[in-house]
Amino acid sequence: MNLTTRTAPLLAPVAALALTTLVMLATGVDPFLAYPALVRGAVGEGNLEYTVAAYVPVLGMALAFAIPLRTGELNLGGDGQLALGGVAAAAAALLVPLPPVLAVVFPLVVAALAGGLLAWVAAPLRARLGIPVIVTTLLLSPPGVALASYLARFPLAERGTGLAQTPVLPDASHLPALGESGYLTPALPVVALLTALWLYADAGTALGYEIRATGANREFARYGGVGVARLGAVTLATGGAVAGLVGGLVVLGPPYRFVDGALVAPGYTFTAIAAVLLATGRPVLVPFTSALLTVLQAGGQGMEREAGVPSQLTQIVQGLIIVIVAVLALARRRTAKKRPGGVTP
Amino acid sequence: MNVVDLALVSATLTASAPVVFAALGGLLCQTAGVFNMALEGQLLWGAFSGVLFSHLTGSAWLGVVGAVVTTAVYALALSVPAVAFRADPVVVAVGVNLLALGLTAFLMRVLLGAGGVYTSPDLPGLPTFAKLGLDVPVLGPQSPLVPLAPLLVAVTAWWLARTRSGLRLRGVGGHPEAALSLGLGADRYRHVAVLGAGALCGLGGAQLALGNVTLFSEGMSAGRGWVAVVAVMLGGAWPWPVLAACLLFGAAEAFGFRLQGLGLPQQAADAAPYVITLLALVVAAATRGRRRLLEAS
Amino acid sequence: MPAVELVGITKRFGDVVANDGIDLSIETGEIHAVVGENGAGKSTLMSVMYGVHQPDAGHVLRDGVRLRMRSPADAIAAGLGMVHQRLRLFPGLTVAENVVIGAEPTRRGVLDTAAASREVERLGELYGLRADPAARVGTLPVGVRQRVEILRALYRRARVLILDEPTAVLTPGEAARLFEVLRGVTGEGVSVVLVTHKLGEVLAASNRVTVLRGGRVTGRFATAETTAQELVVAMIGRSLAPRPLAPPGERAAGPYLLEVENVRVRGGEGPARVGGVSFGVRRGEIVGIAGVAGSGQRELLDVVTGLRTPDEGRVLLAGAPVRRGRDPRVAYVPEDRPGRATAPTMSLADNLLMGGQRERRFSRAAVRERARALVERFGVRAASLDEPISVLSGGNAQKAVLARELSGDRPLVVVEEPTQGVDVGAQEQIHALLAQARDEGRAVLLQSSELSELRALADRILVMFEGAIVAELSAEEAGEDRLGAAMTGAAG
Amino acid sequence: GTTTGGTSAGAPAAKSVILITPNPASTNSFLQLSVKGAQAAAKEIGASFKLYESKDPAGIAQNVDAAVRAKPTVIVGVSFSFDDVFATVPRQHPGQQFLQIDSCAKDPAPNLTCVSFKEHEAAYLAGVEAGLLSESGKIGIVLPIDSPFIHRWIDPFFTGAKAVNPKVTGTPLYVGGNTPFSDPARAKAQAQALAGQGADIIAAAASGGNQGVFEAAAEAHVKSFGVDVNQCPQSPGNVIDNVLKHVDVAEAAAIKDIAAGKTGGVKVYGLAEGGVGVNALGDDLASSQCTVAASPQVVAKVKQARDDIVSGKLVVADPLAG
Ligand SMILES: Nc1ncnc2c1ncn2[C@@H]1O[C@H](COP(=O)(O)OP(=O)(O)OP(=O)(O)O)[C@@H](O)[C@H]1O
Ligand SMILES: Nc1ncnc2c1ncn2[C@@H]1O[C@H](COP(=O)(O)OP(=O)(O)OP(=O)(O)O)[C@@H](O)[C@H]1O
Ligand SMILES: [Mg+2]
Ligand SMILES: [Mg+2]
Repeated sequence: MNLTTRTAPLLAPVAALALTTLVMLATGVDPFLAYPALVRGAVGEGNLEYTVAAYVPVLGMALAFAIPLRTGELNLGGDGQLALGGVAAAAAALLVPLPPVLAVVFPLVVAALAGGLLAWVAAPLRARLGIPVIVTTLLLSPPGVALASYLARFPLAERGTGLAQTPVLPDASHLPALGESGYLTPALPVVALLTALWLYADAGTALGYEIRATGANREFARYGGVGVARLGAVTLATGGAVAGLVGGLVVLGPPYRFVDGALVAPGYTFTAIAAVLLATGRPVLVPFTSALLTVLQAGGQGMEREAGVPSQLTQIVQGLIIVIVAVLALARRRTAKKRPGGVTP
Repeated sequence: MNVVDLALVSATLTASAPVVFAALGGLLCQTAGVFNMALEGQLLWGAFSGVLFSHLTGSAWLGVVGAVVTTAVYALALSVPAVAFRADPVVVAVGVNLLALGLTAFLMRVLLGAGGVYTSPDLPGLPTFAKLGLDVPVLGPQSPLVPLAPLLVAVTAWWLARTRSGLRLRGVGGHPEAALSLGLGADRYRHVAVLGAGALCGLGGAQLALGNVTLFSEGMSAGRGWVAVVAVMLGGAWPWPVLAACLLFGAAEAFGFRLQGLGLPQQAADAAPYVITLLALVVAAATRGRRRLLEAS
Repeated sequence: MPAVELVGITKRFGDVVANDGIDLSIETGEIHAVVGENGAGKSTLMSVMYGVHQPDAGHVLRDGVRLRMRSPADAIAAGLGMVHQRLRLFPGLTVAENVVIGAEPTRRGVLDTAAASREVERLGELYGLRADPAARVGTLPVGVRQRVEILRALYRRARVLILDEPTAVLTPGEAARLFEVLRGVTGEGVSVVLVTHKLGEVLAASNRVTVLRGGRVTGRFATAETTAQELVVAMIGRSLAPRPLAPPGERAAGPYLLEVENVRVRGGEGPARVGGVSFGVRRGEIVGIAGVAGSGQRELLDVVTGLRTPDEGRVLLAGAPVRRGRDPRVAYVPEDRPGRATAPTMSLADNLLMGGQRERRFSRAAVRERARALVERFGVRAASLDEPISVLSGGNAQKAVLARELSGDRPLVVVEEPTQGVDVGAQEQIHALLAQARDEGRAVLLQSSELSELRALADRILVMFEGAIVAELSAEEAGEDRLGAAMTGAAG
Repeated sequence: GTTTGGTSAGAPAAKSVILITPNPASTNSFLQLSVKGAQAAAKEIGASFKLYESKDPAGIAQNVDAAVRAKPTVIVGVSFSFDDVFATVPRQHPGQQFLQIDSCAKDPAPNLTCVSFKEHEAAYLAGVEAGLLSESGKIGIVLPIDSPFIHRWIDPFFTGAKAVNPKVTGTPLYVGGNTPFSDPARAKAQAQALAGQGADIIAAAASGGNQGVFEAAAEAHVKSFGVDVNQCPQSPGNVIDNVLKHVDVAEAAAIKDIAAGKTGGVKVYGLAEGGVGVNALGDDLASSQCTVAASPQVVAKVKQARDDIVSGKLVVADPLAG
């Protein structure tokens, strides 16, 4: 059982790919055409840079989900936090002209605050009224997206263009390019650093221990003197802040403006959730599962471009991977305590 | 412009019907002790299979049957891992939702030869009451599945309270070990509940794709399944309150449309149903006390 | 012919042999006690008898006929009924629904609620098991809930009643009532199998005793012909040292370390749960708290530990108010082990850390080091520090909790039901640990429904009734009769 | 995605056309038309054709990069969404020809050709028809979202209607929600709301949601308008006319020009150029299944308005310019 648990994140993709191959064969798609195209689409010449660029929001949003998850709370409102962070960063950059460096840092701080605030709202509602975080965050997400959209459409809108978008941000607010095309920016090291910090805090600090204990048994943590309500608020706000920051990082990168819908459309939030769940409760795996899903997604576009295979196929692979992982990881959950609504008695 | 009139009632019913079916499914699962977060994907599958079978058989009603049957089968993707293997239902649901998104879009291209939207004048849709000769306000423009939704809520309420299997389902959900020690296998009831939820989502999807409109478009569940999840919680997994929650959301949505007509920005209308639902939830929680809500989750 | 006979039952869980060729026969109308250490295999054996587990070897005979046991349904059909320690009731359903579920009376396919209620009342009348059929089980006290479980078994015409540690969570009064009921049903020809850690009950109520140790039978006795010592030797392989737990004469003196002043707690569920309670505890003394369930002890202790803020009054520790949340000067062993005292899914090491995580620089190595030291010092038997604490036996888990709380030098020790569900060997060790804490000069507040435990350990016993302290008895004054009377509200 | 015209890998001399859409083309009749035009042009000039569909701005940039690497004869980008990318990439690759349809990047590079449309002129004509045909004096239009570009359909539509019937009031409703460009159910609900308020003409400009608008119109016994292509056959008897944008024609012409070496510049297609229009003006009106065919006097008025616009007597304001 333990062996299965350990290898679940490895075994599941293999099993899912096998099932997907069956789907391909059944629908007349040539796997020998599709898979190489998938790989080239993700890591082939010129594509790798975009895959790495897409990795930033996926990994960032994975943190946004994973941080509160350690206290047992499901943050499903990533889209709203992301969009609000993005538009807040754009607003800050446009309205408050600042010298270089500061012009990047300030919008990012504002973005984190905006995302954090939206997520934080769920905490007192959970602590005072017992409204599950999963519901609050889910319900707050569309209004967050709508508000961002409204701001981009009216007060911050660029004149004379067809899209609901802000003007291009001042040059000082552009994230510098690390590569040729400008899609590789310091956003990657920033998110990597945050991930490293989180992994360290989770495993190697008292705070991380208290967070884990709260997730494992809230009453136990409360009994042990941990301020569970405060911790819930802190982790939720932190998760939201990371989501907001990701929004800010994307907006400060090319095309250097907030475009309505652009942050939400790629579905980073649910890809990231899938990546975190795929890691079956082991934080160190999150960067890898995020990478796997990013590669699948980016590769899907390449596969469609090159081999004409609908990119939805990669969604099928992802869905299957997650279901299979859930089954393979059941050994861990055998002994797990009852979670809200879970079937474990 | 009138803000409240009979058309608003009608619009509320139309908007709510698919959500009510899905929420009723979620309620069954919750009662049986399975947290069903896969309603969104199942609703999507129901919409797709409804259109597919309507297209294949040339009959909208056979489309509904196809949707009910295949969505129940699709629900196996949740029930087998989550019930038989004791996998985390939340994790499985995320996978099931993604899978539905990919499968429907993929199969739509492969089987219906269309991407994005599949629509055709030859695609049979469900008749409205008006077409069936009952041209009354409110009900006239609805398909027969629309009144079926609250009817099923009533049946479910009665069934849970007054029948042997209903009682056992409540018991199984409340304390599976206890059920086991009485020789009532909890798993059987849970499988049935999850598959039943699948069938209901099939109905909801069919209503969405063949009743509300007559077409399938990619991702057309568009968050309605998530609204159903919220409605189950808001209604404390009790049939009538869950129905009320669905109607509240539907009314808020229809009302938001009206507000747009009065000059409010579209984004306000988008946010309205969620904000109103959240406010209702806050009020309900404040009056009902936090304990019950947490239990229901 | 025995009513039930277990023949050569062997049951393994992985490497653990929980039952190893056990024979057990239960006569019609007898109360048969099964005793043994934690992990001896008692619950496993009962589960096999009731069809929850399928044995790896051996079989079950009922009235001489071999049973096919695939699930409890087969056992129920064969006239067996089981009352689990952690009650298996549906909290959201009514008493009547709980009793009839699985064998519901119906009229034309619809549940016959009236018939169910009538049946519950009739059975209650017959066996003295009163319970309101319409009450929701989740709102009932544990003693009544247990009655519902027994009613459920009797409703199904059980002729053999299996009870796994039924008195562990009952007050003495409730336990006494239970034994009356059991004597009543055996009078009707029902057989009772009774698993318990309380030898007093065994000697008082049973006809015969079977002792298990390490999955095997190590003794069979007719109760009338055996003694507690004999049973203990069969259970743990040695006798317990007679121990002077409360050396008389050395009365603690000096100021109160803990001062509780006029504390009032209004409960969410009822009227005032604690109504204006004042008392104090000195260093070097153990003060016991007794009272039937729901008398307000739970709420009072929550206030003392700082987990709950009183509606009125205050609690001082060494002259300073206890801190809200959890005061680091208080060591606290709660009653609810899986719910509050431990995080069952976390490792033993992580469980041993709680409360001390901010004392030193945090590191994985330090956490393990600390855990290893505690496990050694307090004699916790565990295969690994990294396995979830839930795999530990009840006694060992309890010792781990005590180890965590008693390490360090917190001046106040608050303990609830320290030996519940714990075997006699572990009970002895736990009592010794508490006495040691007192001897180190700490103040100990001990809540227990085990009157013998209170009398053996406490210097003074406070008796609570309906949220008030109705009596304070010294160790000498606290006889079972006086305590019992005070606990039911009769002036003590 | 679809591939036609064989493989693209071949001698660098082989001609090829790569079309990049900002969204999956399948959900959008306009994008589908642009695919059709590019395919036709590629066939005519003997080039291979490839379609790259994007899902978000990063995807657009990625697709443009991939296209640049493939070195086709021309890279076609459709819509405003390419403004940012086409402002920079063509300058970095001066040897590569680019074509932007329906918009133009700021200060276009010499190797960027643009084709844009005055769809507001066609929308005005549709408005004229609506104004003449509405009995209740209430008309509505259902759109995906409230973005500036979308107003190119709304404002001239209502202006046209008011021009012929000053008492007309117009109401726009937006689909919004999670998938505004492809939510027929919400689009239908919006159309029903408009019908419920007495609108007897409800134009559909809701992209993938149009079919929902037509259904609502049919059920409420009111009339509708389609966009981009002739959508009258989708709901026979219920659609008056369509705001046509002959993207395929304009695009094919531009591709052929580029292939022939005529590159650069902005080509604007209005009524005068025949790049936009309504079915009422077409030769195939009788077979179009559009109900405006039954109202010759309306067709006559529309023709008059067209002539006024073409001659410059009447100027339809471009909402984006203002
Ligand atoms: N489901 C199980 N899986 C694995 N091991 C088990 C299981 N149930 C019991 N065991 C093991 O079998 C042995 C016997 O356990 P059992 O519960 O029968 O003891 P017990 O005598 O009832 O103990 P206690 O007095 O604590 O109730 C123990 O070592 C226990 O850890
Ligand atoms: N999966 C498991 N693996 C190892 N040990 C287990 C497992 N499940 C239970 N145990 C151990 O078996 C013992 C008995 O557990 P079980 O759940 O059977 O309780 P029980 O004895 O029936 O109930 P109670 O203790 O309330 O009488 C405990 O010591 C527990 O730690
Ligand atoms: Mg036991
Ligand atoms: Mg036990």
